Amino acid sequence: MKVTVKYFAVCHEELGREEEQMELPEEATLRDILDRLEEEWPEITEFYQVMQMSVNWEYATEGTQLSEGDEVALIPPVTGG
Amino acid sequence: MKVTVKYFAVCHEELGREEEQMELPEEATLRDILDRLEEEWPEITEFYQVMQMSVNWEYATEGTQLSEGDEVALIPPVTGG
Amino acid sequence: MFKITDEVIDTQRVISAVEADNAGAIVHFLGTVRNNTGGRRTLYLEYEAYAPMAEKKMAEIGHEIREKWGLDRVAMMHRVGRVEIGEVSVAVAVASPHRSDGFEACKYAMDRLKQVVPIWKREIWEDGEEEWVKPDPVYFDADRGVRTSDG
Amino acid sequence: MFKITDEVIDTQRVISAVEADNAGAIVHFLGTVRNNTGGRRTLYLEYEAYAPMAEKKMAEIGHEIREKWGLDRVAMMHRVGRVEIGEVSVAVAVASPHRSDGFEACKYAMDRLKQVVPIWKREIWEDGEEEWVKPDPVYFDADRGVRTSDG
Repeated sequence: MKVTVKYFAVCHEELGREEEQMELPEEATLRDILDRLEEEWPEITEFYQVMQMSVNWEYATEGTQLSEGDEVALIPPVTGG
Repeated sequence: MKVTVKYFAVCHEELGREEEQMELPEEATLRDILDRLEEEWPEITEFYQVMQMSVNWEYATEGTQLSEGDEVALIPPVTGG
Repeated sequence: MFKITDEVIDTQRVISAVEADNAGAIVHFLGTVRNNTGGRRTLYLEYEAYAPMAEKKMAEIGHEIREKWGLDRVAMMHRVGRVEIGEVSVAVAVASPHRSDGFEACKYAMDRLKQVVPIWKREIWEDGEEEWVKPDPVYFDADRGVRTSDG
Repeated sequence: MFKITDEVIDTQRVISAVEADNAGAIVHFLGTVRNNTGGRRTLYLEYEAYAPMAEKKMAEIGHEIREKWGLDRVAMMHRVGRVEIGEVSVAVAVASPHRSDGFEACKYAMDRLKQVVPIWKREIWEDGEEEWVKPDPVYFDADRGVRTSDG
């Protein structure tokens, strides 16, 4: 299945892109996306301790299963205001 | 000595005037003004329990001595906002 | 800026009075005229003030805020005369480097205004009656600090 | 109204969005860009947002306020892009029949915004350096309610 993954702020900077399409196996979870990204950004798991992820504009946990067409985002600690 | 006495809100209404000049003996206090007003408004002492008075834009107690030219006011419970 | 006015309050002007390049937060309070009190329909309100003393007392509230929170950018403007439903009767703005001080100080300014600033509100009801509004309980609860020894 | 915008925030529009004839109080918060952080001079800020999620999260804060205080007139607007010193980065307005609820709810809206709304601030210093701003402690203190079981 295909999902869109979006990168903001420091994630965007680290990865050098704002978003991408990712092809994942059926029943893939958010953890699979982190694993995939770890290859090019080894510190991501450590960084994930303070970061969050979202699926379709809602915060979600690492084990959340994905579906075709989902919009995922990596969300560094927010600093609005 | 002469002082100006100002009446606001319900005091203005009860007494039918906004202000007046009052001729008072030397060493007169705010209490003397209340006594003077009691003749035409007998409930004023009772009303004074919730009311305040001011001399020259500052809250003052009944025993405050007055001076020539002072501006006195009767201040009913405030309700701004 | 601590001002009594008989004109429509320009809320942007109250904000501008406290803006500063080193403030990160502005807390801005507007009191507006409600169309009812306890369910009874209001037609409009009339405010009366002892203007010079009211402006002096508002400035003193500004000094109190400077002492308590170290904030010196405070503005208060109160309208007098006839004020229609939905219009602004009072506007307060406080600028501060951090927002929680700003919220506390702005709330304090309004609480103190209702205790010590000589302004009175007259309610004109839709049924044709009118009356001076009863004071807010905060007026009696608070230490007004002027009457206890002699009053 | 819960909105991310790349234009100058019209603060009057945020107030107008919550005005109602039965509200007696409007508490209005403005976050403005400071000319320094901890004494170091700032040139300007850049804000980035995950706009659709940010608007959804702000609307959820509105729902929380309705549940906690019964207030349903809340507006939040946050700017993105380059924001100059002194300009407004965020505006919140809450209308309420009584002022103390309004102060609490408006403060709550800002606290929650800093916890859950996906917006990021980049500081561009006068000395030419720039960096993503570190999160507010409130972000870590609060129960964010989403990561503890699995995060």
